[in-house]
Amino acid sequence: MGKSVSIQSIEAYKIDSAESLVLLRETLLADQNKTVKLVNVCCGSGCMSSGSEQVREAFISGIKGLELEDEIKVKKTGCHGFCERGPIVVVGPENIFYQHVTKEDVPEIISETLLEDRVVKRLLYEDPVTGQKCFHENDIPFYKKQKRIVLKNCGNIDPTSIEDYIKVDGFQAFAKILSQMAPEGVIEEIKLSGLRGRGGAGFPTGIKWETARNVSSEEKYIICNGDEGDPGAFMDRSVMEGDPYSVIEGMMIAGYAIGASQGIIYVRAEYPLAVHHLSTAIARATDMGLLGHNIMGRGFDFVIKVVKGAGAFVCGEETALIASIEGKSGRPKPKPPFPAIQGLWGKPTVINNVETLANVSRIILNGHEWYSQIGTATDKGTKIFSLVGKVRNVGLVEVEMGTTLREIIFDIGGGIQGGKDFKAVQTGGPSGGCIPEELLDLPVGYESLAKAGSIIGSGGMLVMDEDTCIVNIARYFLDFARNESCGQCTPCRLGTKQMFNILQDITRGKGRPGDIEILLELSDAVKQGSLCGLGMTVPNPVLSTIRYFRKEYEEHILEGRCRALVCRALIFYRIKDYRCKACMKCLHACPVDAIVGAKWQVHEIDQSKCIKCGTCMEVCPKRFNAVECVTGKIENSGDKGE
Amino acid sequence: MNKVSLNINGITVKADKGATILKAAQDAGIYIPTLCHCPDVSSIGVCRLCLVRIKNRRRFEPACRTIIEEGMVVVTDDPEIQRLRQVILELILSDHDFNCLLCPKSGQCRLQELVNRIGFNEHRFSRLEHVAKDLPIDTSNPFFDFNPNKCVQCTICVRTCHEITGNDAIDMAYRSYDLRVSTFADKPIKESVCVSCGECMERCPVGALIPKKVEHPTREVKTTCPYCGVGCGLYLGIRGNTIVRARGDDESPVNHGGLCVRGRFGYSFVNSPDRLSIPLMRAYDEYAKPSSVVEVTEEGRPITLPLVKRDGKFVEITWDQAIKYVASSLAHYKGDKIAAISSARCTNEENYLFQKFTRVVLKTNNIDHCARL
Amino acid sequence: MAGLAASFGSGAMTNSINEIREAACIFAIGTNTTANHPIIGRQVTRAVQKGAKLIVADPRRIPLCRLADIWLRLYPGTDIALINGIMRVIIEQNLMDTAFIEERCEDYEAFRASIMDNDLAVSEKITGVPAQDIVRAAKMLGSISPATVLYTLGITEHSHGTDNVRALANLALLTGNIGKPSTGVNPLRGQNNVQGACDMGALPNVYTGYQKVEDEEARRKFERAWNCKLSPSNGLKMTEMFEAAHEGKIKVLYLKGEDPIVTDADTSFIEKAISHLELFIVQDIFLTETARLADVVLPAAGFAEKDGTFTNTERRVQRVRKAIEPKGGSRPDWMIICDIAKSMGVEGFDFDNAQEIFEEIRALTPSYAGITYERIEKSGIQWPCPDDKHPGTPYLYSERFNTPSGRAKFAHVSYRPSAETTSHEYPFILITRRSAFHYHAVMTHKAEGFDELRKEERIEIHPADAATLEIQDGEVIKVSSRRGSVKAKTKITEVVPAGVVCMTFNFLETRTNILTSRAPDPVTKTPEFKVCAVKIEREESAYITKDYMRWGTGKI
Amino acid sequence: MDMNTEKLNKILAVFQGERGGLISILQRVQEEFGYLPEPALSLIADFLHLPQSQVFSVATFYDNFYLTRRGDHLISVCQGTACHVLGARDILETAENCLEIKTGQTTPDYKYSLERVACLGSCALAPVVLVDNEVHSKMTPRKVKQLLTEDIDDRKIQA
Repeated sequence: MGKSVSIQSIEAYKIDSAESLVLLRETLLADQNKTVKLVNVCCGSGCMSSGSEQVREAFISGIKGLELEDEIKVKKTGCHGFCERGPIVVVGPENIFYQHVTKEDVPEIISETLLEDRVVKRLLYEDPVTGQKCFHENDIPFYKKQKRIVLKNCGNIDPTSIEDYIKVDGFQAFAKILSQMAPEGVIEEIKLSGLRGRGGAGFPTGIKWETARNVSSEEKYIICNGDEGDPGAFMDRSVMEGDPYSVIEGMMIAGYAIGASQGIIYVRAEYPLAVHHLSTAIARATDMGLLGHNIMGRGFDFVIKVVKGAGAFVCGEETALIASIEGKSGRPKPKPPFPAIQGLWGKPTVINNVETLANVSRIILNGHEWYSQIGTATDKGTKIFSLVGKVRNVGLVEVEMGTTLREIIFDIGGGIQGGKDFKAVQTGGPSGGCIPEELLDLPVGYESLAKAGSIIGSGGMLVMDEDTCIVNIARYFLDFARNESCGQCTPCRLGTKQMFNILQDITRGKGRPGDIEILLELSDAVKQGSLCGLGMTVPNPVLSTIRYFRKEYEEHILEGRCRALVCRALIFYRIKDYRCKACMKCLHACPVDAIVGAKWQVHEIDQSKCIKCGTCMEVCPKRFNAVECVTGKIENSGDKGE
Repeated sequence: MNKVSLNINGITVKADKGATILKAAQDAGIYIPTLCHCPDVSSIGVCRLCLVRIKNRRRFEPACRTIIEEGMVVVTDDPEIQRLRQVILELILSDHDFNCLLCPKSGQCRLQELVNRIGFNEHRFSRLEHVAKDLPIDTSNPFFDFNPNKCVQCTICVRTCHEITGNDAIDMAYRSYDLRVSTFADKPIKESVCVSCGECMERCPVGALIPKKVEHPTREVKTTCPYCGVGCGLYLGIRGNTIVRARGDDESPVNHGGLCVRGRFGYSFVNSPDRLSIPLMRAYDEYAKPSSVVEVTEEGRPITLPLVKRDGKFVEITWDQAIKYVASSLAHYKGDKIAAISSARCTNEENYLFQKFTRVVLKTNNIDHCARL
Repeated sequence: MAGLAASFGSGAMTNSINEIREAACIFAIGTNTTANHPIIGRQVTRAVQKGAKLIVADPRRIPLCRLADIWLRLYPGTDIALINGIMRVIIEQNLMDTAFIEERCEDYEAFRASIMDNDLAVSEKITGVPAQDIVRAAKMLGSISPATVLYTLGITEHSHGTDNVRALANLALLTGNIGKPSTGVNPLRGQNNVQGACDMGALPNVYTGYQKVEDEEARRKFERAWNCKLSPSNGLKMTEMFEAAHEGKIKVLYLKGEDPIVTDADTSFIEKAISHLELFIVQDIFLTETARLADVVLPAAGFAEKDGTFTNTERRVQRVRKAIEPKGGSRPDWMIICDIAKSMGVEGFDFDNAQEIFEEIRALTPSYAGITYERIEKSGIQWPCPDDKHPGTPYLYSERFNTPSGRAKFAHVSYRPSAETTSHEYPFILITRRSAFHYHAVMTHKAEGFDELRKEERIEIHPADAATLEIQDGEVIKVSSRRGSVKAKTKITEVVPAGVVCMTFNFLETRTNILTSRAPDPVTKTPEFKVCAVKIEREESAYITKDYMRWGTGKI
Repeated sequence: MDMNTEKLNKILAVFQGERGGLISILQRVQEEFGYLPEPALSLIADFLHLPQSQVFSVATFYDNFYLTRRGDHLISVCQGTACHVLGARDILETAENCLEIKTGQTTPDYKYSLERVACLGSCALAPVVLVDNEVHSKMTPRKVKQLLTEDIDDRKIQA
C-alpha cells in the first residue's frame, strides 16, 4: 500500500476519489492504534451544563502537568444520552464509564485509572435494583436494552472531527453510492429498507424521495429539519451535536438520490452548540472536498448551509419551515402542492428529519436486508426516545421498533423515581397522547401508538407518576398549542384558546358539568377543521386524557379534587398542630409571609395569603413532617396562585 | 373550455376545468358558507367554513381551494359538517365584538349572514370565553376606520393590499390568538404607506374596515372618473341631489371595479360649498371707468371693463348679464388678438365646441390646452 | 405627443391598459405610476407578481422600485443618454428584431450609425447609472417580449421632451415591441380628458382627429361643415399665448377649466402676462388662483352634473353622465359656449344636448366615426373606430404606421443637457412631482379628507445634503431658483439622490412653479418642469402662511 | 434612537444578493443591537425590496425577535414538558417575583429580561433556567431566588 498520507498533512488533505477516502481512513486507523489511552469527556449540552468543560480542562492540565500529552489524549465527545448522570467521562483503553464527574475528581481519575489502571469505584454507576457497580456503558441497564444505530457514534467520537467520523466508516456509504449505485438504486434501497420519517408523521422516506426525483427541475433542495420543537424532546439535538457528519452524509446521499445540489439544515436557535458543530462539520467537509463541486470526481455537486430558526414551533411543519427559510412568517400552506413537488422557492424539496437522515448512511452501508430485520413487520429500524419526567433514568434511548413501553420505562428507565406509582406516559409531545398503565405492553410503532390515541411523534416520552395531574398536563399542552398556533386558521387559533380556557377553569376549580363534552366537541373541530398538521394533532393530549382518565376530569369538575395535589386552587397546605415543633423554618422560608406563629408557638398558615408554593412542606424537617397538602372543597380556599 | 362533471350533494354538476368546488357549487346554486373567500383575490382557505366532504379523501377539504376532478363526489352539508361549521362559527363569534346594533355593517355583514345560514349551539357558545379585545380603533385615515375588535382575521384586506394594489401597507402580524392585521410597526394607517384607496374597506366582510361616512344612496349613476387619464368606470351613489358614495364599475374594461383614493373618495368637491354658483364680474371705482366699454349696471353700481387698473372686487351678476357682456366684449376684438385655452378636464363635446367657437366665432386658431399635464 | 407622431404617425398610447398585465417585460421611465395612475400601477404590480420583469428608470426611489428587477437611477434629464446606451448594447449584442426592422421601419442604417456613436462609458458618466446595469436592462429589453414602455411627464416635461419620446419610440422599434399586444410606447395621460381635448382639436394646429389646419383639404371640409371661412395658419401654443399677452399682442384670453397660475411653470411671468390683458374671461367650477385675476368668471358645472364623453389615455371614448343637478347657478360648459355664440348671432351652436354635439363630432372625425352614444352605453370604444360595425382598436399599428410610407421612422436623437443646469450658486436640481393624494387642480383640496392625508409641501432632500446644509427634518427652508423663491418644510429621505431635491406643486402656500423654468421643448413648447436649478437656504423666520384653505374659495 | 446606521449597513452588506435572508439578517441585527429597532426594520425592508409590513410581520411572528430594548441579562425559564412536570411553573413565578416583572418584560433598569422558552432540550436536567447562555439545572424556587437575588454582574466578575 502506497501510503502517501502522513498525519501532518491531513489538514490539507483532499478527498478527490473513493480511493483517497479509503486511504485516509486506513492511515487514520493505523495512527489510532498508536495512541495508548483515551479520555472521552462528554461535551454534549447536558454534560456541559453540569460542568464537563471544566472537567475536560482539568484533565488537560492534569495530564500536561505530568507531561503525558503524547500517551493520553483527551477528547470531547457528543452526548451519551444519559445526561442526567453527567458529566460523563469514559476512560480508555478499558472504557470505564464514570458518571457525575467533577473537576475535583479528575486528579484521582488520572492517578488511579490512567496511571495505575485502577477503577475509581465511587464514580461508577450503581444498579439501583441489584446494587451492583457497572464498569462499562454496556453493563448499565439503561444501555442494555437499547439498540444504538443512529446514536452509535454519539459519545464515541469527537463530533467536530472529520477524521474521527471517517475512522468509524464515515462517508463510506456516500462513496459507495457514488461509485456503485444509480440514484434510482439508492431510492430503491431506502424504499426496501422500510425507513419512515422520524419526524412524526412516519411517511415512507423512499417514496418522498422518489416523488421529488420524478419532478424534473434544474433546482432541487434537501432540507434537514432540525427544528426540534416538541418540548421534552432532544434526540435531534444530540445527533446534530454529537454526530453532525452522519446528518451531512445522509443529506448528501439524499441529494444524490433526488438530484439536488443544495442542502439546508434548519436548526432551532435554542441549539447553539448544534449550529456550531454542524457549521464546523460543513466547513471541514468542504475543505476536504466532500462538499462542493464534482465531489470525488464523480460529477456530483452538493453544498449545505445552516439556517437558524427564530423561535416558532410551527416551523417544524414542512410548509412553514419552507416559508421560514424563504424569510417569511412560518405559516403553513395548504397541501397540495406537496413540497416534494413544489417546495422551497417553488422547487421540488425533500424535507427529512435529523434522525431519518442519520439512518440513511447506516442503511446504505449495511444494506436494506440488515435494516429491515430490525424492528417489526410494519415498523423497521430503531427509534430514539427522550425519556423524561418521573422516570429514574432520564435520557436518550434508542430502541428497536416494537419494544414495549414497559421495557422502555421500567427496564431502561429503571421505573419511577422515589418508588411512586406509574400513572401514564405521554408520547409525541403536543401532538401526542397519554397512554395509561393498562397499555404499557404496547409495542412502539407508528400504527400501534396511533391506535392508542397517541403518536410516536418526534420521540418525546414523558413519564408521569401519581403526583402528576392529568388535567394539568392537558392544560399544559394546550397552553403550548395556543401559543404556538400560527393563528391563520380559525379552529386552531381560537379553538385551542377556548380549550385552554376550559382546561384552565377546570384546574382552577371553575369547571362546569358538561365541560368534558364541550372539550370533546372543540377537539373534534380543531382536529377536523385545522389547516395543517399542527392543528390536526394538538387536541390529542386532551382527547387521550379524557379517554383514559375521564375520572380525574370529573373529580376536578364535580368534586373540586385534584388527587395529584397539583392544581393549586383545589389544594391547600396546612400545618398539623400536633406535629409542629414551632421551629420557625417554614415561617422564615415562606415567600409571602403567610405563616403565623412564633418560637414556641405552633405555626399556622393564613390561607388568604398562601400561594401554595409548597416551600413550607419542603423545608419542614422530615422528622416532624408537620405540613400536609390536601385536596377537596374546603372553606377558606383563597382563589390564589396559578 | 373543457368541462368537468362531478357530483355535488347527489346532483350532477358540470363546471369548467380548473374551477374550484366552491365555484362549481355556487354556479349550480348550491350554498357553501365562506368567510375568507373573496373572488377578487387568491383563496387561502383559512376560515375553514367551506370545508366539504369528498369521497375517498381522508379529511374535509376547503371548497374554495380544491379543484374539481372528473367524477368527484362531494357532500357540502351533513350533520357532521354542520356541527363542525357551527363550532367554527361559534369560535369566530366568541372573538368578535358583535355589538350589531351599533355596527354600520349590520345588514351587510357576512357574519350575520353566516349565523342565519349555519346557526349555532347556544349552550356551547355560552361556555366559550368572550373577552372584549378592547384594541384601539384606528381612526387616523380620513376616509375609513379600522376596528380590530371586529376583525375576523380573514386576511382579505391583506391579500387585497398585496394582490390588487401591490401596495403592501398591511400584513398579518404577530401570531396565535394575537394574530392581527397591522401596518408596519403598528403605526396608525395614516402614517403607513397606505394610499387610502379603500379597496380593503370595500372587501371587508365584517365591520372591521368601514367608511367614515355611511350614507346609503337611493340611486346610482354610471359614469367615468374625472381625475386622471385612466378613465375608470364608476358608479356615483346619489341621495337627493348629493353624491354620497362612489364605487368602481365591475364591468369597466379599464378598472374592473377598482378605484384609487381620488376616484373613490374624491367626489365630494362637487358638493363643496366653495363652488362658484353665480357669474362674477370685477367692479371698479367710478373714476377709473374707461370710456369705450359696455356697461352693465346692477343696483346702481358701475361695472366696467378696466383698461389699466385691476384692483377691483368681484360682484355677482346674472347669467343674462354675463352672457351679454362676454358676447359684446368679444365682438370688439378680432382674430389674432384673442386666444382661448380649453380644458383637459371638460368633455369631448365641450372641447369640440370650444375649438369650434374659437375658430368659427373668434376667427383664430389660437386654441390650446394643457396637453402636457 | 409630437414625438410619437413623428415616429409612428399619431400620438397616443399605442396599446391598452389591460395589456400591461400580460407583458413579459415592462420599462417604466419617468412615471411614478402607483401614485399618479394607481389603477395602471396595479396592472404593473400584477404583471410582476405573475413573473414579468420590471425595469424602472427614475431619479427618485419611487414605490415601483421595490418591485423592479432593475432600477436605473439616472440623473434628472439624462434619459436620452440612458436609452441610447441601452440601444447600443442591444445592437452590439445583436438582440434587435431584425425582421421587424426590415419589414416595418425605415432609416435604420443611419440610426444605427448614430447609436453606435454612443459610448457606454459616456452614458454611464452622463446618467450616473452603472454600465453593468445598462447592459442588464438592455439584455432584458432585447430578449424578453412582449415588452412595453410606460412613461409620463418625467419624459415629456423637459426641454428635450420630444426627443425623449422619440428615443423611446426607437427602442420599441428596435426590439419589435410595437403593433402587438402588450407592447408599445405608452404615455399615461395625466388629466382625465387630455386625450379627448387633443382628439377634439383643442390644439392650435389641428382640427378634430388630428386633421391639420394647414391641410387645405381638411380645412375645406371644416369650412363646409361649419359654414364659414377658417384661418389657414396655425395658432399659438399656450406658452406662446402668454408670451404674446406679455408683449401686448394678445388682448383677450378666454380660459376654461385651467389654473395656469398654479400649474404652469414660472408663475410670476404668467401673472404678469395676464395683467397685460384687456379682457380675461375664466370659466371654472372654483374661484381658482387664476380666476381671481379674471374680469369675468363664469361658473361651470362639474363632471357629475352634465352629460358627455371623456377619452381616456388608451383612446377609449367613455360616457360621462349627469348624476345631479348643477350646484347653484352653474351651467355645463357646452351650454355657456352655445349661449355666448348665439348671443353673438353665430349659427351652428344650436344644440339641445351633448349627444347632438357628439353626432357632429363623429361626422367630422374619421377615427370617431363609428362611435355612438348607444354603442358606448355599457363600456367605451377605443378609436380608431371608422364605422359603426368596427369594434375599436385596442392596439395601434398592427398592420401599418400612420406615416406616408406606412413604415415607422427611426429618428436620430442625441443627448443634450437640460436647458437649465446647476451652478455654484444654484447647486441643486429640483424635480417636481404630484402627490399621490392630490391632483393638479383644486379638486382634492375641495374634497373632504385629502388635506388630512397630505396637508403641506415637504421638499425631499437627501440626508447627506441635509447634513451639509445642517438642516433638520421638518425644518422650514427657503428654496430659490433664478426666478424666485418659496418656502417649504423639509423631508429628509433617501428617496431622492444627493444633489437632487423634489417638490410637488399641490400646495398653494408653497407655489413650486414660481421656481420652475419656462425653457420649452422646441416642438411641443412644453416647459421644463422636471429640471431646474435651485439653492437651499435655512430660513430663520421658519413660518409658512397657511392659506391653502383659501384655495378656490368664493371668498376674497 | 440608539441605532448605528453604519453598523447596520455593514451587516447588510454581508447579505448582498442572498435569497430569503430576512430572518438571518434580523438575527444578526438583533445580535448587534440587542433588539430590532424600528428604523433598522425599515432599512432592512428597503435593502431586501420587501414591504415594510412584511418585515414587521416576520419580526413579530417569531419568539426570538424583540422590538424593544432588552435587559443586559436574559433569564429564560424552560417550560418544556420535563421541566413542567418537575415544577417549571413555580420556577417562573418565583423569577417573576424576584425580578418584580412579568414574563416577557424587562426590569426598569434594563438589567434583566425574563422569558419563557418552550424547551431547551436539557430535559434530563429539568427544570432548567438559562441565564444568558449558561444552563442552571435541577432548579427549585429556592435556588432561583438565590440565583436572582445575587447580582449576576458581580458573580460574573468573581467567576
